[in-house]
Amino acid sequence: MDLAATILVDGLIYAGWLFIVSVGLTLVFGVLNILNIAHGSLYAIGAYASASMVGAYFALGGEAFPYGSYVAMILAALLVALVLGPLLERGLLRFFYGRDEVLNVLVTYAVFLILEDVMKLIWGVNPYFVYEPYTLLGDVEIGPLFYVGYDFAVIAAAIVVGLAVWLTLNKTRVGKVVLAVIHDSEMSQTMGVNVQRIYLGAFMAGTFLAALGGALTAPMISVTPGLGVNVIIVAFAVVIIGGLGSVPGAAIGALMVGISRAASVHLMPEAELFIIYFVMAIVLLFRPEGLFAKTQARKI
Amino acid sequence: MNKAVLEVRDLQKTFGAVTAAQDISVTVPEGAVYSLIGSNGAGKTTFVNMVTGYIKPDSGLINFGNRNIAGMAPRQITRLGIHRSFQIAQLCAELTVEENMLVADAIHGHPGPSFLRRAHNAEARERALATLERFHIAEHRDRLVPELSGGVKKLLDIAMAMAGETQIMMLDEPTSGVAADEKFPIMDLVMDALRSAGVTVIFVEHDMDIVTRYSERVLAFYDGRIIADDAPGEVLSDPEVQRYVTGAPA
Amino acid sequence: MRFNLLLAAVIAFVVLAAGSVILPDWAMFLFAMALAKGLVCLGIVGMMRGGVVSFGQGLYYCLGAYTATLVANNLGVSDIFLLTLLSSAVCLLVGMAFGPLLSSYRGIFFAMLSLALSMVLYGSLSKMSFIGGTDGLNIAAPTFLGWAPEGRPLQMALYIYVVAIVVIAGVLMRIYFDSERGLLTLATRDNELRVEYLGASVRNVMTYNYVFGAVLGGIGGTIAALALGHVDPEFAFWTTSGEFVFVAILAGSLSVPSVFVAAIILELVRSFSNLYFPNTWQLALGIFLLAVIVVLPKGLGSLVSRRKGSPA
Amino acid sequence: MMKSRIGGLLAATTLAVGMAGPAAAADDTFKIGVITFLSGQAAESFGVPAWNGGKLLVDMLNEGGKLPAPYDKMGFGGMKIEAVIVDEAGGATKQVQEFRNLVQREEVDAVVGYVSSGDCLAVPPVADELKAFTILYDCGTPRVFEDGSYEYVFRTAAHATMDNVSLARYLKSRDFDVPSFAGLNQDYAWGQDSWADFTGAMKQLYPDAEVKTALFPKFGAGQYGTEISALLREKPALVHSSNWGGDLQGFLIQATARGLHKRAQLALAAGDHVIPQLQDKMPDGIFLGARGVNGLAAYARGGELKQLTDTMWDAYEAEYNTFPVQAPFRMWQALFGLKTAVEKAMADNGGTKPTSEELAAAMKGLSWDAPSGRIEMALADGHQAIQPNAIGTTKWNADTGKMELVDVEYYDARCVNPPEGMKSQDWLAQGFPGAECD
Repeated sequence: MDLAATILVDGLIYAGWLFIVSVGLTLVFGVLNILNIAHGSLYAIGAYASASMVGAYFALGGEAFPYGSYVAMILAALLVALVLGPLLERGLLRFFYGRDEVLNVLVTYAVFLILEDVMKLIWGVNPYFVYEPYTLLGDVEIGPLFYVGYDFAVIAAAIVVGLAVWLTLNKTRVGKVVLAVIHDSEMSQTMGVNVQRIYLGAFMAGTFLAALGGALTAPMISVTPGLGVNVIIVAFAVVIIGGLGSVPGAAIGALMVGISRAASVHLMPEAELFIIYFVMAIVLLFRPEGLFAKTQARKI
Repeated sequence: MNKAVLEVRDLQKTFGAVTAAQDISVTVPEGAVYSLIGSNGAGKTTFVNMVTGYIKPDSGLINFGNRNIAGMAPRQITRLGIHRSFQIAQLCAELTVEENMLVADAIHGHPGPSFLRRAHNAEARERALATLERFHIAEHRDRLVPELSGGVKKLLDIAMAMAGETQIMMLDEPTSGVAADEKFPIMDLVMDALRSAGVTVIFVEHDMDIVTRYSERVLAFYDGRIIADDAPGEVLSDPEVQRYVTGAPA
Repeated sequence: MRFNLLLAAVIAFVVLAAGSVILPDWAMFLFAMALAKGLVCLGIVGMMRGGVVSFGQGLYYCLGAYTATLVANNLGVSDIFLLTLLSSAVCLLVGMAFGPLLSSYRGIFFAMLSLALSMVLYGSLSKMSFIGGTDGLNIAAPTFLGWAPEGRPLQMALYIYVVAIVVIAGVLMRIYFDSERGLLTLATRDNELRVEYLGASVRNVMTYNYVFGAVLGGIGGTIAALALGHVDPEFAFWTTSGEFVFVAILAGSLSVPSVFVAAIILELVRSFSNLYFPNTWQLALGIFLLAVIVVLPKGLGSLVSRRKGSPA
Repeated sequence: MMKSRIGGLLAATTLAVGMAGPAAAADDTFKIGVITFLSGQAAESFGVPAWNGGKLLVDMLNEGGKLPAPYDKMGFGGMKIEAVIVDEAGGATKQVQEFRNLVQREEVDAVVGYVSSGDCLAVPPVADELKAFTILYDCGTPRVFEDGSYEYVFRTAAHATMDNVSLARYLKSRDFDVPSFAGLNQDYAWGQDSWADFTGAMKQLYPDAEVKTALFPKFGAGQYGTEISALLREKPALVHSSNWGGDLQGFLIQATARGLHKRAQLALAAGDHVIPQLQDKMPDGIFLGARGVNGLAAYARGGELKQLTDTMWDAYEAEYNTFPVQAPFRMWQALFGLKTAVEKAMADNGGTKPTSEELAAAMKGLSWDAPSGRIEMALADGHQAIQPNAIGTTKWNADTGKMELVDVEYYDARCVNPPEGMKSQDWLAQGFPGAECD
């Protein structure tokens, strides 16, 4: 197969994954104005929960209908969002709204540290495996290369997630209110929007998306401690490139990072480590607030 | 008439489809007091913002002291001698009134702010106090900005702008946010201070009583253009101005 | 006032230096490391006063450490004064190169861009296997103007050296914070527009704070490298920088000494939680962090210093 | 005068810390500080199994009489063993501090630890400065004793050069045709060094083999889709990887799903430790090593060490319900070595608890038996161990439901380790001078 096509396919697969893990981060930042370092931990918890749920599904006789494991994965992510979303947002984050952005980064850093150990207390240090869903969708042969059908399912999932988020924000009443809050939370507060509920909802959605990213990744890796650390930095880069708080930005950022990383692995493997920072530095140099950031002139 | 201190020629500015300034040409003589009137969005503040460097005009000249300052940064224009105040007083909210003054003093001290000299040094505090006294706000010097009334904030805003060598002072709605019964005392205070310093004044104002009482000449803005440029009485009786700006019956 | 500052400096020096006699070996080392890291955090506090927080101060911490190590290993320089001088000069130059670039970013963008820069250094060093890659390098014990102590005297000499640098840097930064430029920095955090319309350059203000932070970071890194005897790219990793930010927030921007107290507290908490909760030390540290942010929103400094006129 | 108030606070802290006195171990107890990974990626692969094995052995020794001679005596020379354990996660900076704390605050009699090469490089100078007897039990980098020399520091496991030289020798001895090969290694010193060692050894044994590509995905990357595409495109005959832990498991799952193992021979320098987790998901026919005759290779070896090996193997399986892989084996050889050294020193000093100096003198050049074979402190003037190695091929036994290692080749310690006084890079570059192979 043509090298360019390989790069494109590899890049798209990676970008799909990147988008799912970073769109929740950008959404939470847009609404709550908190850059959530613990997003990586939520991703890892999603992976663990998914591994446990899928494991339980097969243990309870799921072999008869293995495709049900996909439902188990999504349920795992939902469960994480339902438990941890309210716990973190109502129990902790709401006390920090309106505080300095950077201080809030530290708050979530503390949450990240705590969750790392909590995961260890719940799941131990031994790895969890659930390969069944990964091989269930068969192979896809493109030229001389084999891909796993699951890879393309991840792209599809990313597109579904992207469309769902976009449609919810732009075509529903709730979504428009969320957009208003993203734009100006103080103003929407005076307009009678129940900002608290919007915050909780957005954080739960963000948690769900992080956990979903982990849940979808779980079948292709071994779920071990320390999973979250590596995710958070790339997700940050994607979100910063796209512009904090912008959903289309996260999509474009994911595509840029995904494809340039794939190109680097194929053409210049030694540059792979830097490529993300390189893309980010270039973008910020020309657009200091990222590609799709809301730029607002200040009224004086 | 004194020689011109500010000459504006054919300023143009559009924001997307909105024309914010169209063929703006004005000549302001030294020591004059000009006022700018017009409804919201007519282009008064845009004009002030262009002269003081907050907005870069699309084209046109702004001549001040033998050079075209159009497109220069606010910092450079301020250094040349055009200072301004703001619709919403721009103060440092976490500092006291005195410290706000000390900031202004430090910047304009010579040879510029020092890394070693204490900000609260005796001479600077004396100068700051003198300026605060000139604007009758010395009693508030130890208070933090959020505790101040609208009028005091406005005065402090202007006092800070006066810390440097000011040739032109542009006041953007000096009485907005000020209690009705404070408006005239504050304007008296400000105009006395500015006149005694020999500063040319250009102010934006909605209150026609203030316009007639303090300005020598009025520029009426409508739709990004200047539709009248004359003495207050002439401008306010101009039918076009009455229709578009003051809304008074013809 | 200046007399008071001098007196306070002398007292601080005497109290801290007394540690070289009172403290057991392990604690003296821990204090030395904490003070060295405190220097880096002092730089962040300087930036915090201007309203920005660097999440990439590991860049200079690492750069200083590597400069000292490479110079010591390749040019045979072992004098601690010379090494400190050289690495702070390198950091000064690099800071002057990046300062103007970063000075137009604020908030989360400043934090993230500075983080990206330090991660690039981390990545580059990790790739350079000829200088140890991720494993890093060792650096021999320093000499002090020709004197080459060993054992406890070495630890004492290093400790006193850090204490002296900390006191000098602390006094200089205090003078700077109280100066006209220092006030200008506070004004910039409050209202950049006002500062620009008073005729001062906000970028200038930001650049100076950044460059001072760079130099302090380099000095801190040099001392840490000499005390540890080892450097590795981890010095530039984001979690290292995150810890510096934590100390700076714990200290708050009101008081210089509280920066060093905060640094020592963090080291102690970490060291003991590591030993007593080997499996859950991150949990312990996270809870400590949250507790500090909740209980002391303005930092340790707010316990001892209240800005004149500020509401209680 | 806030400054002096803070000064007061500082003074108080200083004093408080000064008072808190540590408790030194009594004379009938030998206190060891153990440092290994309890969190992060290396915890599940190395740290936790190693200490599981270590704890087991310490308990068995404290009870006494559970092991065959010469290890049948209780504790270390009759002294009860007490262990303080510290998490290795957090980087070399933290480890140097923790090391000082262990030695100066906890006053341990010996330190046994370090999986990470960075930590193994950072700690020895401090160990010498503090005159603290220290055993590096796991880490791989040859640089520790090739770039420095230490009096109180010993490494009881062979360094990593052996792993990749053995792998290359295995290919040669099995007449495996390698027209080309590629590498996928973690992007940090371990992966970079392993790849350099492997290419160095291949240059000697397969001078005509072409290097197709050298990939270095980030440590902990998790996603190898792009790398696998690159490997499939380049079509090398063999893919070398020194990945470990989650990175190796993730790579294997994704690579086998895309059929990489059918198109190229996979050769894993340190791959045995993922077998208990992957079980039958580990494909058949992979060449792998265990960084020594550890795990399955030790179990399959038999011979005169069978009794010792089986005792430990069975105890481990009974306790943890899984078989021991390389990490516990290396912890065991360190502890057996320490026991031998302590007892030797006590024989020399009349039976009192040995000092660090006495321990170091006893350890230098020592050799002893461990489940992983004969360990000889043969390099770096008696401070660096060499040990035999083994490489085998995976084969799933469906009947027993267990992974087996077949076609195992055992290599003498002196065949795959450089001789005394020679750096491993030079040894590779010069074509293994002085290697003693059968």
